Amino acid sequence: MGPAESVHLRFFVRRLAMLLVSLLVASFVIFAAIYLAPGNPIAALSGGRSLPPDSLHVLEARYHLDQPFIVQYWYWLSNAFHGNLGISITLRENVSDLIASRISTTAGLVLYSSILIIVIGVGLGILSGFKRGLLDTSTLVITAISASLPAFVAAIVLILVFAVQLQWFPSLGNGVGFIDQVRHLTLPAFALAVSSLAIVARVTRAAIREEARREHVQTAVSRGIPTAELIRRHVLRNAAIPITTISGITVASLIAVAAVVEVVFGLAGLGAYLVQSAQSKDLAVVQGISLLLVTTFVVMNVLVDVLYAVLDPRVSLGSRAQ
Amino acid sequence: MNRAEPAAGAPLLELEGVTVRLPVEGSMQAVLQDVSFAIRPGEALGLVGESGSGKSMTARAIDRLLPPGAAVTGRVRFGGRDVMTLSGADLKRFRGEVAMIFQDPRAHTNPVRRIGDFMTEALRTNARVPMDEAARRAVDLLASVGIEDGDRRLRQYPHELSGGLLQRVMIATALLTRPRLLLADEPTTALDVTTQAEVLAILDNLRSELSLAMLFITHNLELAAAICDRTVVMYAGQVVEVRESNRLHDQPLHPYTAALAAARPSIDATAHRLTAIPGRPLSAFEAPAEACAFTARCPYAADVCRERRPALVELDGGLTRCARARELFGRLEVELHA
Amino acid sequence: MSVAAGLATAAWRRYRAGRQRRTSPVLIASAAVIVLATFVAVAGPLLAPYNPDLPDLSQYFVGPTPDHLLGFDAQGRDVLSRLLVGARTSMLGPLAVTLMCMTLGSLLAVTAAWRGGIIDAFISSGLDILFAFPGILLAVLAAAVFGAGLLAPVLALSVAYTPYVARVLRGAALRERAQPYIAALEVQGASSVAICLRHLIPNMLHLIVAQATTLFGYAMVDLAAISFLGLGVQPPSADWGVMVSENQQGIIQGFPIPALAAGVCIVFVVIAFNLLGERLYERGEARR
Amino acid sequence: MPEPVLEVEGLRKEFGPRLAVDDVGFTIPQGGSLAIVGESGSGKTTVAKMIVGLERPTGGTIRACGRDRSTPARSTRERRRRGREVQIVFQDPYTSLDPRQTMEEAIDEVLRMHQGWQPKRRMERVRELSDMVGLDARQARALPRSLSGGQRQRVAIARALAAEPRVLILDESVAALDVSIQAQVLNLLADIRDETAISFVVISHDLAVVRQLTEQIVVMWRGRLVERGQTADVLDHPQADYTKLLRASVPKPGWKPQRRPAVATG
Repeated sequence: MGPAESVHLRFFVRRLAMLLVSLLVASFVIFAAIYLAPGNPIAALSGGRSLPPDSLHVLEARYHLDQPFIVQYWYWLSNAFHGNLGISITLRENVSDLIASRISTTAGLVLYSSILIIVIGVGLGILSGFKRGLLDTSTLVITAISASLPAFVAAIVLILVFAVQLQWFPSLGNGVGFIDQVRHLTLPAFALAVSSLAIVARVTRAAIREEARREHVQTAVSRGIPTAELIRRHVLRNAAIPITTISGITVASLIAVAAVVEVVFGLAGLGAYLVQSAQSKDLAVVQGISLLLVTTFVVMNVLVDVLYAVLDPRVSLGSRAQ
Repeated sequence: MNRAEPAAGAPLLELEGVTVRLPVEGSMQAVLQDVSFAIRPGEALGLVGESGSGKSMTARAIDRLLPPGAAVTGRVRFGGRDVMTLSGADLKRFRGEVAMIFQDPRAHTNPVRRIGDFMTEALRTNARVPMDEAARRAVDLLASVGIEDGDRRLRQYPHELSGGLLQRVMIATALLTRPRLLLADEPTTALDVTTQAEVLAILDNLRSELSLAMLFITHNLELAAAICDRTVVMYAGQVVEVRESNRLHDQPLHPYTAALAAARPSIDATAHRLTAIPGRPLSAFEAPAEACAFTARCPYAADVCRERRPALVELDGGLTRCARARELFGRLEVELHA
Repeated sequence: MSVAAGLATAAWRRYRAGRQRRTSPVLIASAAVIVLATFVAVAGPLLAPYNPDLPDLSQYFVGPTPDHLLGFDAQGRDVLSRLLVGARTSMLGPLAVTLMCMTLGSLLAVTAAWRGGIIDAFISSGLDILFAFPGILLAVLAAAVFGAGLLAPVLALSVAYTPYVARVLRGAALRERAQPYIAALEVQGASSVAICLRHLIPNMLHLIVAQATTLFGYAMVDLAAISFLGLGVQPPSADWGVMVSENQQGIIQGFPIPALAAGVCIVFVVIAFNLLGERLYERGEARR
Repeated sequence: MPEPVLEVEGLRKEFGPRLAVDDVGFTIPQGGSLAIVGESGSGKTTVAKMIVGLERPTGGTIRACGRDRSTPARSTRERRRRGREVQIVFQDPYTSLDPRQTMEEAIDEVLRMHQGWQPKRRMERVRELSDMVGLDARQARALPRSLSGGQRQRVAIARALAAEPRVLILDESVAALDVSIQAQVLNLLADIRDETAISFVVISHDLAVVRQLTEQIVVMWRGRLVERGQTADVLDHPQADYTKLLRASVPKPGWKPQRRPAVATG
C-alpha cells in the first residue's frame, strides 16, 4: 500500500469514527428529548388512561422506568440496534413493523425525486453552463423562482394543473402495482424535487463556468487538445466534484422534506406517519422514525464525503476544498 | 513530422504590428499596440516589462489564447504561415510545435489528474501515440530535466510535488511534442533563486540540444539579459526597445531601458540611493495616443516627445521607440548611473 | 459532518458566485416586496377589511367579489383579511430564527476562527454533530415533545440552522483572520475584541447580511411547512402556512384561490429574500 | 557599540514534528540594520513572526529595548508597549490594509492606541506621516482599492511608523512591487533611516535589496544560521557553501545558470 492509499484509509477511518459519534449523540438527543418531554411517561404509554397499580409496575419494569436515565437510554439504544423500537400506543403494534410497512413508499419517493434532481437538475445545469443564450437565460429565471418554491406550494400547484385541470396524474394515494405506484408518485416526486432541482442546476451551471475558466484548461487548449476531450477530461471531470457534493447533500435533505409531500398527497410513508404520531404524541413512533431518518441522513452525508474524497485526490491530505 | 520549413535565415516567428483590444466595461481598450518582433529558429528572445506592459498578452496573442471578445489586428506568422487563420489539423499541428510554460505550474495543471496523464495527454489524443510509448517518452524527458524516478512521478498528483519540481515537469511536458518554439511566461518567478538557476540551466541545455527557439517573458531585466540572445523591452503595451542582450545594460537605446537598469539595486556595490523612475508604470490603455508613452516619467522628455508617438527606429543594430534616440545614444547609461 | 458541511459551504458560495451581476431593478423589486411584507406584518390587523377569524359557513369557498377581492375560504372567512393578518406570524417566526441563528452563528464562528486550536476544534465538532439533524425533522421532534405552536419549531430550526451559518461564517472569519492587516493590528497591540468588532466583523458584514437574508427565506419555507403540517401555528390563527393547509381541499374541489393566495405570498417573500441576499453578497464581494 | 535594541538568542520553533527555526541568534545595535536572507522554508519569516509576537517561540529568548518578549503579552498595556518597540511591514500591500479604512483612519487608529493625543494633534501627525511617505491629501483619504501597489505599501509603512517603533521589520516588503516602484520605496526607506534613529530588520530573498538597506546580514538555511557578518563582506566574499550557491544563483549580465551538483527531488 502506497502512502497515498494509507492517507486515504486514515481519512475513511476517521470519517467512520465521526459517523459513530454523531449517531450516538443524535440518538441521545432523540431519546433525551422524549424523556424530558413534559408529562408522565406512564401516561404517555397508557394513552392517558388511569391504570391499576400492578399494571403500573409491570409497565415500569417493562420499560425500565424504575432505572436511572442513562440505563434507560442504553436499553432503548440496544433494543433499537436489534430492531426493537418499542410499541405504538395508538396502533398497539411494533414500531419496527409499522416502519417496515411504510418505508418503501418514502424510499420510492426519495429515489424518484433524486433521479429527477440528478437527471434534470444536472442536465439543465450542464446545458446552460456551456451554452449561453436563451436557454441559459430562461434556466436562470426559472430556477431563481423554483429554488424559492416550498414543496407544499409546489405540490398544490402540481395538483391543480396536472391532477385537476389536465387529469394526467392522480392527486392522492399510493396506487397498486408498479406502474400505478410510479404514476401515483410522479407528482409527489416533482413537488419534492422542484426547489432542490433548481439549486442543483444553478450550482452545476456555476461549477461548469468556473472550471471552464481555470488556467489548467488554458494549458490544455494551448496543447491543442480537442474541445470534446477538453470538456470531458477537464471541465466535466473537475466540475463533477461540486456537482456530486451538492446533489448528494440535496438528496440527503429530501428525507426530511418528504414528510410534507407525503401529507399533501396522502401517501402512507414514514414522514406522514411521523407527523401524525407527533400530533397524537405517539412518542415511541416519533423516536423510532426520527432515529431512522437521522441515521439515513448522517450516513448519506458520509457517503457524500467519501465520494468527494474519491473524486478529489487532494482531499485525503486534509486540504478540504473551501 | 510534417513541418512547413521556412526558407533559410527566415524568422521562425514573426509579429507585425499586432494590436489587441479587449472589451473593458463596454468599450474596447487596447492592451497591445503595434507590437512587432521576430524570433529566428533556435534563438532565445527575452521579453521584459513591468506589470501592465502587455508581455503576457503578447504570448497569449501568439498562442491564440486571448480571452473571448478580443479584437486582433496585425499579423502573427509561424514558419511563414499566418497563425490567426489556422484551423483544424493545422491549428493542432501549430499547437504541437509551439509549447507554453507558465509562472504558476500548479494552477496550470489539472489537480485531479495524475502527472502521467497530464504529460502524455497531448501525445495520446493528438498524435495517437499508445499509452506505454507515451509514458516511456515522458520518463525519458523527466530524466533529462533531472527527475530520475520518472515512473513513480507519473503516478503522483500535482499537489504531491514541490513548485520547482512541478515546473520541471511542465518543461518536460512542453518538450514532449518536440516543439520548435517555447513560450515561457515568467517560468521561474515563483521559484527560489537557486531553484531558478537550476531550472534555467536545464532549459538552457535542452534548448541547445534540441535547437529550440524560445520567447522568455520576465520582469527581470538582468535575467533576460543573462539567458537570452536578444531582448525586447515593452512599456504600456508597446515595444520600446529591441537589443542584443549583451549590450542592453552597457548601451541601452531607450531611456526606459536605461532607467529600469538603474532602478535595480546592485548586488555588487552599495549605493545610498537608487535612481528611481518617478510615477508609476502605465497600462496600454492609459498611454497617450499622440505622444511617447514614457514622456511623463522620462528625464529626457522634450516637446518632440509630446507631439506624436515615435516610431520604432533602427539604431546601432537594435530598435528603439524614442524620438531623441540618436542624440541620447551613449549618454543614457552614464547619466542615469551617475 | 465536517467535510459535508464544508462542502455545503463551498457549494453555497458557488451557488452565490455563479450568479451574474445584473442591474438593480431586481434589487429594488426585492426590497419593495420585503418592505411591503414587513409593513403588512406590523399593520396587518389594521389593514384587514373584515374580521379574519369570523367563520360563515354559508360563504364556503365563495369566489372573489368586489367587496371580497380574494373571496372566502373553507370556513367562509375573508381570504384577503386572513392574508393580511397572517403576515405577522409568517414573518415573525423566520425573523426570530434568523436573529437567533445569526447571533449564535456569528459568535461561534468568530470565536472559533479567532481562538483556533482546541476551542475551534470543540466548536467545530459540536457543530458537526448538530449537522446530523435536518431542520424540519428537528422541528417535528420538538413539536412532538413540547407541543405544537410557533415556539418549539422556531427553537428547533434555530438549532438546526446554526451549524450551517456558523460553518460559512467560520470559513469567512478564518480567511479574514489570515489577512495581514489583522496581523498588523495585532502587532500594533490592539485587543482581540477591538480587532474583531472594528475590523474582522465589519469586513465580513456583507456575508453576514447575505446569510441572514437567505436564511430568512429558508426559515420561512420550513416554518410554513411545519404550520402546514399542523405542528406550528395552530388554526384558527391566520398564518400563510396554515391557510394553505386549511384550504388544500379547495384545490381539488375547484376553489384554488384561498390556498394559492397564501402560497403565492410565501413564494414572493422567499424569492425576494433570496434575490436580495444574492445581490447583497455580490455587491460586498465586488467592493473588495 | 551602542546599546542593542533587539537581541535574539537560541531561538527555536517547532511546528508539530517539523523544526522550522533552530538556534537562531543575533543582536542589532540602536540605529543598526540587519538582513535575514534565505529561501522559502529557511525559517526567516517565522523568525520575524516570533519577534513581533505573531508566533510563540518553542525555545530561546527575544529581547527588544532590554525587555523580554518571548512569551505572549499579558496585558493590553504590555501589548501596546511592544507595539511601540517593534513594528512590521508585510510583503503584500493589497492585503495588509483593511479594505474599509482610508490611510487617515488607519493611522488615526494607531495614534489613538499609542498616544493620548487630541484629534487635532492626531490629524497633524497623520499629515506629517503622509508627507513623509510621499502621499498627498487626496491619497490619504482614499480607500486602499483605489491606490496602486506602491502607494499602498507607503500607507503600510506610514502606519507602522505611526507607533514610533524602535525597530521596523520589513518582511519582503518590496518583493511584490514593480522594479521602478521598488526603487522609489527603497529610497523612501533609506530616507527614513537617515531621518530617524530607527533600526531595520530586512527579511528578504533578494540579495541586491539587502545590500541596499542593511549593514549586517545573517544567512538562514533550513531553519539554521549558516553565515553572518557585514552585508558587503558576506556578499562579496561568501564563506558558507550555501551562501556561495545563493550568490552564484543571482542573475546578472553575463551570468550562466548552473545546475547544482546534487539534485534534491522531493
